[in-house]
Amino acid sequence: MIDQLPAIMVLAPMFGALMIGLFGQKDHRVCFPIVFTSLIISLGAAIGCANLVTKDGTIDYFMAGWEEPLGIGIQLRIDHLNALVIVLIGVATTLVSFFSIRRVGALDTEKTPHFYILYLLLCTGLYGITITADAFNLFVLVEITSLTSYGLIAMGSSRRGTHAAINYVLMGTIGASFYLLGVGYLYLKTGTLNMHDIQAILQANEEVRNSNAVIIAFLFILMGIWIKMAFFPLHGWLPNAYSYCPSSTACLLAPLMTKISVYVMIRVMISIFGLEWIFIHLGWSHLVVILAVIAIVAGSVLALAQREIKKMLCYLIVAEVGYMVGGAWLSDSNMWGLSGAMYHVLSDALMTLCLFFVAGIWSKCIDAKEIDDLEGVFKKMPITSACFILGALAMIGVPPTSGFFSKFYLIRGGIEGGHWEYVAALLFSSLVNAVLFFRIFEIAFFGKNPPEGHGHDEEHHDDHEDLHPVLEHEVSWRVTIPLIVTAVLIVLLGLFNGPVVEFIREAFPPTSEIVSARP
Amino acid sequence: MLTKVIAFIAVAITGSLLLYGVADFPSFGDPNSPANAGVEGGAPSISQYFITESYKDTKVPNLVTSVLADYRGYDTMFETVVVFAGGMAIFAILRVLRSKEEPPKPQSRAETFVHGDHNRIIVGTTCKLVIPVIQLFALYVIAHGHHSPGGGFQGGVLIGASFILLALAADLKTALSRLNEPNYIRLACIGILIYAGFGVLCQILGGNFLDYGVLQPVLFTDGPEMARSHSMLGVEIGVALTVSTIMFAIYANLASRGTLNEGL
Amino acid sequence: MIFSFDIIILIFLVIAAVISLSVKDLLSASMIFGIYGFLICLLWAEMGAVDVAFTEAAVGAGVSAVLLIATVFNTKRRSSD
Amino acid sequence: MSEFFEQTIQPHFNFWIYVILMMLGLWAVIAKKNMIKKLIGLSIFQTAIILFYVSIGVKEDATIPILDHHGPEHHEVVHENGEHIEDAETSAHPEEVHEKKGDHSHGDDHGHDDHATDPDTMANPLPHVLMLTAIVVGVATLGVALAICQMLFKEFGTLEEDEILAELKDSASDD
Amino acid sequence: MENTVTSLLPVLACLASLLAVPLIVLFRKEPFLREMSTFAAGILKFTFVLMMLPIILDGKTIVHTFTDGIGGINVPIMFRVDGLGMLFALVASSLWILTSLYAIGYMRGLKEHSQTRFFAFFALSLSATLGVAFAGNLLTLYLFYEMLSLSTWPLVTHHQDKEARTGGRTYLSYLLGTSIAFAIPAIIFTFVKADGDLSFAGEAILAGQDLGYWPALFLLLGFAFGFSKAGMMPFHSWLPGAMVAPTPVSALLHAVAVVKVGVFCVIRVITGVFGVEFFKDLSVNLVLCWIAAFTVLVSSLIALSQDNLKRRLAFSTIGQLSYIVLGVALATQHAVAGSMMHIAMHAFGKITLFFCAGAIFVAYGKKYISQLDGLGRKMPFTFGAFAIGAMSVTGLPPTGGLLSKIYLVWGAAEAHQIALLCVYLISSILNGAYFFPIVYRAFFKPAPEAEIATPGVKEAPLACVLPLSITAVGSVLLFFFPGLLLELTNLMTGAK
Repeated sequence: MIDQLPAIMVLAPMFGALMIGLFGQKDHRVCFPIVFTSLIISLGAAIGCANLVTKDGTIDYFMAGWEEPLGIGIQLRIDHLNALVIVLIGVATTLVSFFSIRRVGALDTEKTPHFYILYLLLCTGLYGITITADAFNLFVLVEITSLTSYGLIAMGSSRRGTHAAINYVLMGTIGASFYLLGVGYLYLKTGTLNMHDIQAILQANEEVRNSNAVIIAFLFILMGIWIKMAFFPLHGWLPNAYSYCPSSTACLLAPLMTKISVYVMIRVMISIFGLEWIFIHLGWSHLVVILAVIAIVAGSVLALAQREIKKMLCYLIVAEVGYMVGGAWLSDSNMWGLSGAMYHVLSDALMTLCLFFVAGIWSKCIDAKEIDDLEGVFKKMPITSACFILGALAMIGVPPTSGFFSKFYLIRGGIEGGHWEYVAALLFSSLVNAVLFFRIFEIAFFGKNPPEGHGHDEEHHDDHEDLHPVLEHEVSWRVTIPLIVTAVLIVLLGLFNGPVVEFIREAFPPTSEIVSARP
Repeated sequence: MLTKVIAFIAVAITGSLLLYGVADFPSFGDPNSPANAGVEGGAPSISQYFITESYKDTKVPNLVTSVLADYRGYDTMFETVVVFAGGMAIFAILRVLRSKEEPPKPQSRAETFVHGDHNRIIVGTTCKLVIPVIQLFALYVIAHGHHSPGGGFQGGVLIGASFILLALAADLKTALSRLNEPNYIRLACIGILIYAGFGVLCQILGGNFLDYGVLQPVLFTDGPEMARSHSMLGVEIGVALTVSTIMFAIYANLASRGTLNEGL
Repeated sequence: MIFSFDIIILIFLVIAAVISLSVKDLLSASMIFGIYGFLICLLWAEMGAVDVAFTEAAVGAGVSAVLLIATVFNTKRRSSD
Repeated sequence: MSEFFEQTIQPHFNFWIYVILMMLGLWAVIAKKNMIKKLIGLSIFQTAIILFYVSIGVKEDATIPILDHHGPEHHEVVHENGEHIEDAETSAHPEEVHEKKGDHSHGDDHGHDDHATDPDTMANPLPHVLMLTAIVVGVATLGVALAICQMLFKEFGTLEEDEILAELKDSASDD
Repeated sequence: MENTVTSLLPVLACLASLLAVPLIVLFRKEPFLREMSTFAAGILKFTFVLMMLPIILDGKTIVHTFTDGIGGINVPIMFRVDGLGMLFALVASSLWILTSLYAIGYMRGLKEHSQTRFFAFFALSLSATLGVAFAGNLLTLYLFYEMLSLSTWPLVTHHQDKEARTGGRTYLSYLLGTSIAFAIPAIIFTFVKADGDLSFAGEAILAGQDLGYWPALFLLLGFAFGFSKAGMMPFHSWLPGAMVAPTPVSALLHAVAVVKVGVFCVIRVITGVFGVEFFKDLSVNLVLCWIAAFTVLVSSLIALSQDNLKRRLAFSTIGQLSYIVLGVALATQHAVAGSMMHIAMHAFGKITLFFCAGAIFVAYGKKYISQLDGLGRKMPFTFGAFAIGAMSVTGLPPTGGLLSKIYLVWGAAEAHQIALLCVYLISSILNGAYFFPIVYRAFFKPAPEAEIATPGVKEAPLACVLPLSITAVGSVLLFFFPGLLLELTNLMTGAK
């Protein structure tokens, strides 16, 4: 049983989707229990796997039992790099599923089962992407997540949303195809598809390693993943796609999709090509970091120009992707950038989740889509607003939220790697975030047109009425509980940053390897 | 114009990069290329393993089938899931469930488009003759996938195509009366369930997911190899079920703009 | 695999692709895309990839073209480019 | 020129064509305004990648990756290339005979354990498997994209990107 | 080298007011209980601080670590109490009790809105202040520093009108902006330089590190400007802006907690990160000295021109804060001691002044100095206390301010910085110049015609007058009994 956990984790949501297809079409009430059960099973399996990784190290799972020679079957691998990512996926998808109960109502209710089928298949895809060790299998799973997310985004969208969706389809398919092409070049040079096998061959064979084809393969894999994660010049599809789709979709996709792509990039860098080759032989580090800097600055500036809440958050995602890509490429000798990027994957996913939850609640309950609509919302919805504040503080990078610590590690990496421009960009973006969110806080706290006179000069507000109308506007517990859990997780992840980062760092090659190879 | 220039530049850069990579490819058709024979000085490539060993492992002469359904069965399951997800996505996007929003049309636009005012005697009769043959052939393709080109996908697409043909020749309603909406979704689910069910059965019997070898006691075969061979057939049937229904579903939704009341 | 045959199909392939992309009538474009599919299926059969060829014949040339045509019917037939 | 052709292009002819096809597709996706055209471009782009993969698996003078039980084809191939037999040791010849016998009863796996096919005589099956998946993925993507196109048409009455963008701009300025 | 005691006391002291927050929210409909819980939390907190005092005076330090550092990357949340922290905690927690009392009187007297929110954030900010005081490493320090910035924002913008909004915006953008832009890089740079060590315990973090002149200078300026609560020019303008807050907030936070947290951080950085000796060896201290000296003079001059009483006090505060920074930057034994003492002395003096300003506003609704003519006769206690506070801030006997100024001047002389010594003296004269006219106006100028009609004494409510009297007396007492302060500062400077 225990050794089957990786397979159970991936398959449980898929079976859930099939069950909904079989039994959920007539009676929509069975949908949610099925969704919930399967996601909980997956979450449990994910936590189980993470636990095993902590105890025994890497778990390998060979599909269909084809182990020898390596690469004939499909291998799944859970190690220190992805153990936490799967737990993150489990937590996030479960929380969003709660949130989606109410949110689905905004869609065509007749399509509830289909929404959930897509939702669960997306979860399967995400789990699968995270733990697979096969380069081609990764492509298939990426396509599952892409197709389901195209469907989720386009269903129930507005005019803009539909246009955004077709752009997303085009960009997404090109991205996936580039990835596939890169894998093809690699396959042509190495004759295998298993990531670890490829790495072994590349390391053993210098001629292959330094051939044009492998370099081009890396470039195209990278480009494909960058398109998928909306790295700055390739980000065009993201803001519209995520801001004009239904809230529960946005809550699911925004935190997970880009972060998983970042994880995939790091996985490819570590498990296929090897850091030494990337940083020392290729030496693209400076170039990519500069691209990341541009992404951070541009994302922040564009976010500043938005009046719509969700769109602003989307541009912040673009900036955050810059953080992570930059961090992963810092090539500092102690891998702080890389560990910071990986930690930021977790922390940014939670932050984005929290903020998108709140944006979703606001747009539903008080019909607030633009920043100016938020007048006085703090008073109307204190719980939601408190969580929003927490998420925003994490985004700005205020301790003890996780956002602070991820920035801490990233900046440390930047300083050690000598990438001062990256450090400056991070700080700039923190400042911009501070401006952005305090602009919202101010409107939410004061209202747009505050009275000219002093509060106490007016007829005095009775204290007893002070918090009276509060819970009228507050939404149901099914929505607030996931929100609060997310907010608490942000703080917990921040407080336990040490163990978490220590755990992640187990995944990296011993630092001396890289250091000694450094020119 | 600007887009064209940008497109040209992007394409030129991408193309030259790709060609730069092509430059040190092994020449086309080289049996000793790394992909075919393994990296020089290293172990033989996995495809050599497939060619030399897979018959021993699975007793399936069509290597593509054995690699598809056994060695990389996990991929293939997800490939089926991709089809299913695609079908569901199209349904979610396009399907109009409140039909009152769509005013009924006096005459099918497509009908005038294709046929003018003629009735469909010739087309209808031809189809009546051809459809059973297609379906029969499809079943052959599925069942004989172990020995000849073909298998679940191809057969499934053929069955789906036969339904599409029915919808084209008669109209969508007729085709849907054979296979209505809740049912085709159910059938698609059952298809994947058959596939994944084999996998889970393997897990229950103590193997890894999709490790058909352990099914030997259940399938009453002589050895794990034949168990693999038989399971592959079962799996292909599952694939065919899903692919055929979803292909038809995609067509039905696209052709009727999601209303499912009139086809082309 | 026969080299000359290979070259001929490849060249036809490129021609079919160019025409299908440049013709202004979308229905024709879809049909030519179907032809493109059959050509490439032929190519694969010739390269020894029979299963791929079979699938491409059914999926690429058959279903894809039908889906394209269905959409063209339901939308506009003319395109500006 | 001819030297260039012989050394660079001829051995990689397929790869060159795939790049050309792919660039055609990519160009269409970026530069064409009509959505259907973009999607045709996308499909061409994807088939080009499939062509690339299949080209990887091609071996000169090799047959299809199905073990031969019924006889003549395989022999013919072997005969055509007389030197090939010598190169590849004793080839699959004796085993073929074996197989012919065992062919009729699959359950009977004894006697086949020593079966070994010379890998060089058979096309590489792995790219084929991968590309089966890719084709199916391609058609699913195409279907979803077409569905979204129909939605676009329903909402904008056109599939030309510039017209859609213009309309979006108008509606934005109305707000 | 030190005797350390592991104890939960600092944590409890910090938590006391944090735990009051739920109580305050819970009793939002029972003003009496709500205020009692504030009060009780204040006393409890003070008790905890007092309980630690004997241990500290024994020359020990109290430490409490939350998580263990793993592999040297994890910087734990750590509390550590030493003389400096103790001194600051004593001042802050004792003054909180008085301020609570004052706030109750003030808020009730003016029938302010949203009192629950006010008290809740008030308690929260006090927790943050003590957290800063007891922080055992740079990270903890920064954490509570930011917590303080954020928890005081609702207090500053309490009135929720346009003015409050502008003030609040300035307040936060300065504090957060500088801390993100300067303090974080400085902290991380230190972290990288010191190889993962941020703890204040033991040797100073960077002592003995190979640090060039320019990196050291940038690091120093990063800290000095990053902790912009210290009000160094050019990042001072949040302080006058924040004066839109209700007076108890201005009093406690902007005369005591917030600004003192700023200088406290600077002192911590110089003593704990650089180490006084090393700091002097790097010879970057003069740059900081001159920035501080500039701030002292300029802010005193600006204060002279302010008519709004609270704004004048605010600029005075900016000047006094730079006294403290200047003292530390001089890096001589007596100057540092003087700085530390000045934290306490100035706190008592300035809070008295703010209380007075608030009391005047409660009783007569007057904000401007030009309106104060003759008011001293109506509010003798208030203006008496005001005079004492002014004397203390200016540094006149018999108030505590004199002692700290003597130490500071002594320190300047010790460092042979005659110019800086002159700065101290000149600015003291300026202090007198902007305070005593107020006292003079209040007592000796005739009241305007309209107000003569209501003669007799009419003070603000007792809850307002009592605290300001106590702090005024406190200022005087500190002159006569400075023993405790001296002992605590000596613990830090190592003097016998």
